[in-house]
Amino acid sequence: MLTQKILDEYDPIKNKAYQLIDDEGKPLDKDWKPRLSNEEILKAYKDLLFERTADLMAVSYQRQGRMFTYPPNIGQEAIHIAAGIVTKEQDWLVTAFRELGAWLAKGVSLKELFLYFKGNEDGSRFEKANRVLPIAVPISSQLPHAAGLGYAINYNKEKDTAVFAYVGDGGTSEGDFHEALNFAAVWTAPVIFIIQNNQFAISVPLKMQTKSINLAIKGLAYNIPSLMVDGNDFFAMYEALSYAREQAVAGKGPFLIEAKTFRTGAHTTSDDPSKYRTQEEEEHWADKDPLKRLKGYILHKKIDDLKDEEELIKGFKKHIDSEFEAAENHPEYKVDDVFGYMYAELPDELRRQKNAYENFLRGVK
Amino acid sequence: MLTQKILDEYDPIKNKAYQLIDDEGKPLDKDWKPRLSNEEILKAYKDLLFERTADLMAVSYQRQGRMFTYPPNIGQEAIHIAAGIVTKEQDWLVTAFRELGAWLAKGVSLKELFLYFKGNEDGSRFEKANRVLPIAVPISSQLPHAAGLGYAINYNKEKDTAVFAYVGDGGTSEGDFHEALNFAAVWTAPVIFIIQNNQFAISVPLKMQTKSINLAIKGLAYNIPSLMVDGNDFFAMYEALSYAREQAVAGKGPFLIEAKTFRTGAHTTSDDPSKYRTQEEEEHWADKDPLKRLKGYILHKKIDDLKDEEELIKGFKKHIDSEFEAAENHPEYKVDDVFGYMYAELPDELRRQKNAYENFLRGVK
Amino acid sequence: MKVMNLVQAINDALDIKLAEDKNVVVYGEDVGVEGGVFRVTEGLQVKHGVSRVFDSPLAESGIAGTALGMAIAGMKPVIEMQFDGFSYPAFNQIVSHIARFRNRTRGKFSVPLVIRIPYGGGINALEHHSESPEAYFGHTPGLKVVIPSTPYDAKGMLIAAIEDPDPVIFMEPKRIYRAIKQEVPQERYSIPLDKAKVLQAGEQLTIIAYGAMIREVQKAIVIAKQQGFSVELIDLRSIWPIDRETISQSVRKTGRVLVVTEAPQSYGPAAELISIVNEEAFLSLEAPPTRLTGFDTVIPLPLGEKHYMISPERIATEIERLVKY
Amino acid sequence: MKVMNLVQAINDALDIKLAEDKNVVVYGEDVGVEGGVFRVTEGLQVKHGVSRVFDSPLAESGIAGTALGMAIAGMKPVIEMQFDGFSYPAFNQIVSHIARFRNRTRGKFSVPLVIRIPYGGGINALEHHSESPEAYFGHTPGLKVVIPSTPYDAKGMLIAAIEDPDPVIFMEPKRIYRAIKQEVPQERYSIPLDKAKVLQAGEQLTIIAYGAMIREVQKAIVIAKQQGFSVELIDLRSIWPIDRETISQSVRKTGRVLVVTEAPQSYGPAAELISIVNEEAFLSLEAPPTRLTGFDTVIPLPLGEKHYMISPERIATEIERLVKY
Ligand SMILES: Cc1ncc(C[n+]2csc(CCOP(=O)(O)OP(=O)(O)O)c2C)c(N)n1
Ligand SMILES: Cc1ncc(C[n+]2csc(CCOP(=O)(O)OP(=O)(O)O)c2C)c(N)n1
Ligand SMILES: [Mg+2]
Ligand SMILES: [Mg+2]
Repeated sequence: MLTQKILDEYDPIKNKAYQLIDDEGKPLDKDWKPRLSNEEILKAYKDLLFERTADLMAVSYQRQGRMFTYPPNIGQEAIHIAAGIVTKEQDWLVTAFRELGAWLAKGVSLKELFLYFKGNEDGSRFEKANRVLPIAVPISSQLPHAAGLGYAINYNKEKDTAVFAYVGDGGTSEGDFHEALNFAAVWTAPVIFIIQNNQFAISVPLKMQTKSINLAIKGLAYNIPSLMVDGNDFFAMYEALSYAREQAVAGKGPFLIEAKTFRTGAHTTSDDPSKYRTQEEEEHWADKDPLKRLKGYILHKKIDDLKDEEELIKGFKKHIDSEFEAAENHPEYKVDDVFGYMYAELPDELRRQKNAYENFLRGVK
Repeated sequence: MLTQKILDEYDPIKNKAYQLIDDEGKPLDKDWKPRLSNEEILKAYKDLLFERTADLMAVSYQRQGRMFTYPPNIGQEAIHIAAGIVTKEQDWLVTAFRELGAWLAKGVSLKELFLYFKGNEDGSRFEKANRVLPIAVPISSQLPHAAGLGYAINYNKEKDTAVFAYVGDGGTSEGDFHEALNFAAVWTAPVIFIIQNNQFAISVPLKMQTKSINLAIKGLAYNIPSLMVDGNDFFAMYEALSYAREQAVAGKGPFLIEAKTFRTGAHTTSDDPSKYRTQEEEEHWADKDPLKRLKGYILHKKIDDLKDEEELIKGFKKHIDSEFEAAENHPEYKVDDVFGYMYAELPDELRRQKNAYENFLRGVK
Repeated sequence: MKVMNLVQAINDALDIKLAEDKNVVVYGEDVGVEGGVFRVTEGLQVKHGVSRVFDSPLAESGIAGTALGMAIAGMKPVIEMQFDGFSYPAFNQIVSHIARFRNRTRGKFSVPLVIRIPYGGGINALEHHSESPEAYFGHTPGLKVVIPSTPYDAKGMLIAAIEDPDPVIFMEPKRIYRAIKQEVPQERYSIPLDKAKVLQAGEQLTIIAYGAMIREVQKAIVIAKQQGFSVELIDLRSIWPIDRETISQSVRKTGRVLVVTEAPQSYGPAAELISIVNEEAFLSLEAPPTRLTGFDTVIPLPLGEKHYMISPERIATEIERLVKY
Repeated sequence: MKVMNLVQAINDALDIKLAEDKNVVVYGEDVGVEGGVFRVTEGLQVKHGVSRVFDSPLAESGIAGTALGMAIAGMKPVIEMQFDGFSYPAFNQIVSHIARFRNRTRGKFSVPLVIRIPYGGGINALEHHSESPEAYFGHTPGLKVVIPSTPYDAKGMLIAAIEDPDPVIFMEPKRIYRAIKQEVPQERYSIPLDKAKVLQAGEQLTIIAYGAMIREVQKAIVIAKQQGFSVELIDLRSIWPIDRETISQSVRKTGRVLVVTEAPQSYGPAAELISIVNEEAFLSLEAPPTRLTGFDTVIPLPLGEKHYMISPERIATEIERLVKY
């Protein structure tokens, strides 16, 4: 379990990432025991595997021209799945656009996400997901929302409730990152800020983004306790996030986690990473793949032999395909969908514009 | 002289302000010797005194209804005068709106400043001042300009040239503060960022502005060497700024100085500080008045008996009055002044609008 | 009934809603202890507590963005941009999120917040303190934008804005904050946010204006009356949506229209109103729909404002020209 | 002469100015190594070096604000906002500083920079990637705002923009980035930034459009021709200042005008053009000046865009209605 002592040991100024298992999945400290049961760990592994499978299929749907774009999550799954376990029903989830496992854990359906990337806002309804904000495209602009939600939690004296807010490494350069962390700190808002430092913002590497020695250290500017974590280490992420949430809901205010990871895939399906990164870099990170490492732990600890993995994936694929089909069978985009949600009540001006367009469609001149 | 050793000693994380003389002007370290000559120190004192006198007169002109507003500098003069000495002709000055002594040192005339606060953009010409940007009203928005100027200095390989950029404590909350420091650091731009921490942003005290332990620590987020300095200690400010400039022009990139001070006067002439701060607070800071302290040093060290101070002030006042008169006698605001500077060449559309207005003035219908 | 100026009427509306609805909070720069630089929020913190009325850090994007967060959590934030020109740092939050969250989430989340912005020139202020950015907001789908010109309207429209389920940009003509006094009911009442108001009936020309320009137009109408001209004055009140009905009825009657706004001309608010007149009353037009607006220049510092701000005399000259067209 | 599409023509203009003028630098998100998400700056970093063509941190306000700093130091930055919707975080820097520095300092400092913004819908993109914010910029005194619709114009106008002593917002119709190919001179040439262009002469109706809408209007004109209607098409090119002369000459001839823009209707660009038509050609009007614009809604995600984007058929329907009015 994380303690203040460990936090001190990993003070961002020391530039050391909190890590529990090595690249093969073996615990760094032989005496260390996870706080999760074997069943929970196995479940987490399957969730990682599911996220990876869904992601790969999404990329291939897109390649087939069935979605207009898609931002792959490959390599970043440990962050999402660990956060998913820590997040409670009443917590708010505030994301950018590369948090597949986190959405799924909160009840967002794959059908919805597929629908979104097919180009329909209905995919942002997140019907069965409680307290999940829609995908935020303008980088970092979602973070002030998280601080505001945190204020509301305090204001309404909601117990045991936190906000999980995501941003990328590139996102830390935007003014809204700064303003949001500052507001959250001043308001002692229960917000866990998670920087998914996947080393790139599209083609721009971290070293062109900032000169700071790491991203966790940025928390000091707001007096926010901060920790750099090996984001490909499921257990480290779980411990860090659990601790952060505990602190937040205990009234200690925000917490900042830099999850060091790597965007194994392309930025989106229209990007070609070979233009701006080397094979060595990719290989270096392939060794640290979160799925591989958690699998290593499970095998090493003999929690399971994972012999049924292929079967599992087959099942996943069937489910994913059916979700995609559901998205493809979603009702057509109607004129009402353009106008109907702009305001609680359709203003006369919009009714006028809509009528004019419908008259055109009907051939009335 | 400042050294890396002293910088380490005053690491912002230790939350200690660099200081050389005490509230009475006595050196904290008996062996300490200023690097400025007695003449230079005396000259600096007179500059502080001039700034204070001009400031007080400006407030009274405004009270008389002869300027529409004015933001007093009282209590913050040591920062400006020290910076003025350190700044070279070829350096850029990028200010907010409360940097009187810094402007004067760069050759901005009082007449111009008075004219500005009388409400005429001609007061922003800064005719004889080399490389001084105009007053920036939108908080923090001037800081990215400084980073851009710093890029230009590097790009043009200008030697021995730096940018001095000011912002207030309140200004550190804006996104542009964050973006500017980040750009400057990434570009290794020779920019000295000076936070005038005068404890308030209009009525809002620092503790409502941020939870960070001080403002210098914000530099860590960008890996910018940073120092908290007693801003009412002329010598400490001089040493800190000299060091910062040396580093900057030596290609070490930006430097951040938090100058701890107090806005002794009102925010502007339309503000009443008694609404939001206590007499104790004001008295506490009155003890630390920069003018009083430098005067203490001069008397203590017997550099001068300052017997001619009243005479001096009389002379200052005469000069200030004549500058103000010059501002009052400035030519009237013409229609050309509204249209003539929007573009290098007056576009037809503006000529049309101007003609229409001039026709109205001439009674042509 | 109580005689109030605009500042008092707005303060009263905030006070009533704070008392009535626990979800309402008021925040921004200097709105707490200080009571706002215009004293609009004076006394509210003492009365309603620091968790309901408070000073925020100096960061407009943060203010707007956090308000969105609160709003989707069920609160009703009423935030202040200290001056018109300082709403621009919040532009991205307003345009990209506040205006769009309902549509983006297909109605799952709504953003019932109010952004108060003291706006406009004529108060002898620094640069960025005299702007008229209503066209920027009016051009932004998803927002409602309103501007009251009297204490009575200010109170009723602010209450309506706070009760509105969608985000409302509530612009306050700071030049007349204390210039106009009026009997205002002390109780709660609200005024629809989509209705213009005919302030004065007339036959020969319709003038459309709003905010501080109303007073200047009224002075011009006095001059025009002496010249024997009969002018109808419409206070637009709602910048978006626009009350086409009131405008078209008037212009169909008078056949002539003058739009007066202090915002810059090009792509400005007057252009929209003239387009609407074209759409609604083209066949009734007896003279070109005309605009008298700010120039396409930065609004000058105080000594130059006399050239920029539209005087009653300039309006009167246009009235004469148009009626005689 | 070389056949180029818009992307190549813009790249060529940048290449020429980078080679010709040491003060020119090109920066923004992903414009360096990657060559831009649309490949507009491809190859330029390799050719001109990393201090002249480079990637910046992900912060639009910082990009715009630093460019101002460079510009007043004598450089000529050409910066990119990656997409239209991401120009909003830079709004304050653009409106409050870039547009105003010359006026504020009475000409002491000028801001010769260019902000390139790929804009507009119809490319199957995410939210915030399909906006038409030209009215926001056109309403901002101190800026020049231009939109080319052909490779030839794109090259010549970008060169003129870079050489202009004032800040220019250079908006690129991304939908037709690669759709139109044209012979373009390989040498340096420039095209004035304040002139519209009559693309097609006609007698019965004037259509004013720009950017990607030009192509849609041209398709509509083919339909209209089959119906026997003669339409004149003006490519506005310069959003501000507007070429009143070209517009008024055309409308005085045809007596009818249709403005087609994809930006939302209210307070949008079409309103300004209609006001200008009223001012310049009222007495020649035989039908109400009409606008066909985007709705006052958020532009929908790809599957809904078919309803929002203006089709040739909708334009043709309006042509018929107006000519028969
Ligand atoms: C304000 C804004 N500017 C630019 C973009 C275009 N853009 C989309 S993703 C991206 C890079 C984001 O990098 P990072 O924050 O590291 O997240 P990642 O994509 O690596 O998950 C950029 C520049 C945007 N979406 N929003
Ligand atoms: C973007 C912006 N928001 C609000 C204001 C209004 N305003 C003027 S000064 C000020 C406080 C500034 O505080 P600080 O940065 O500490 O500087 P100081 O006035 O203390 O020198 C505020 C809020 C402004 N000028 N710009
Ligand atoms: Mg990244
Ligand atoms: Mg201050």
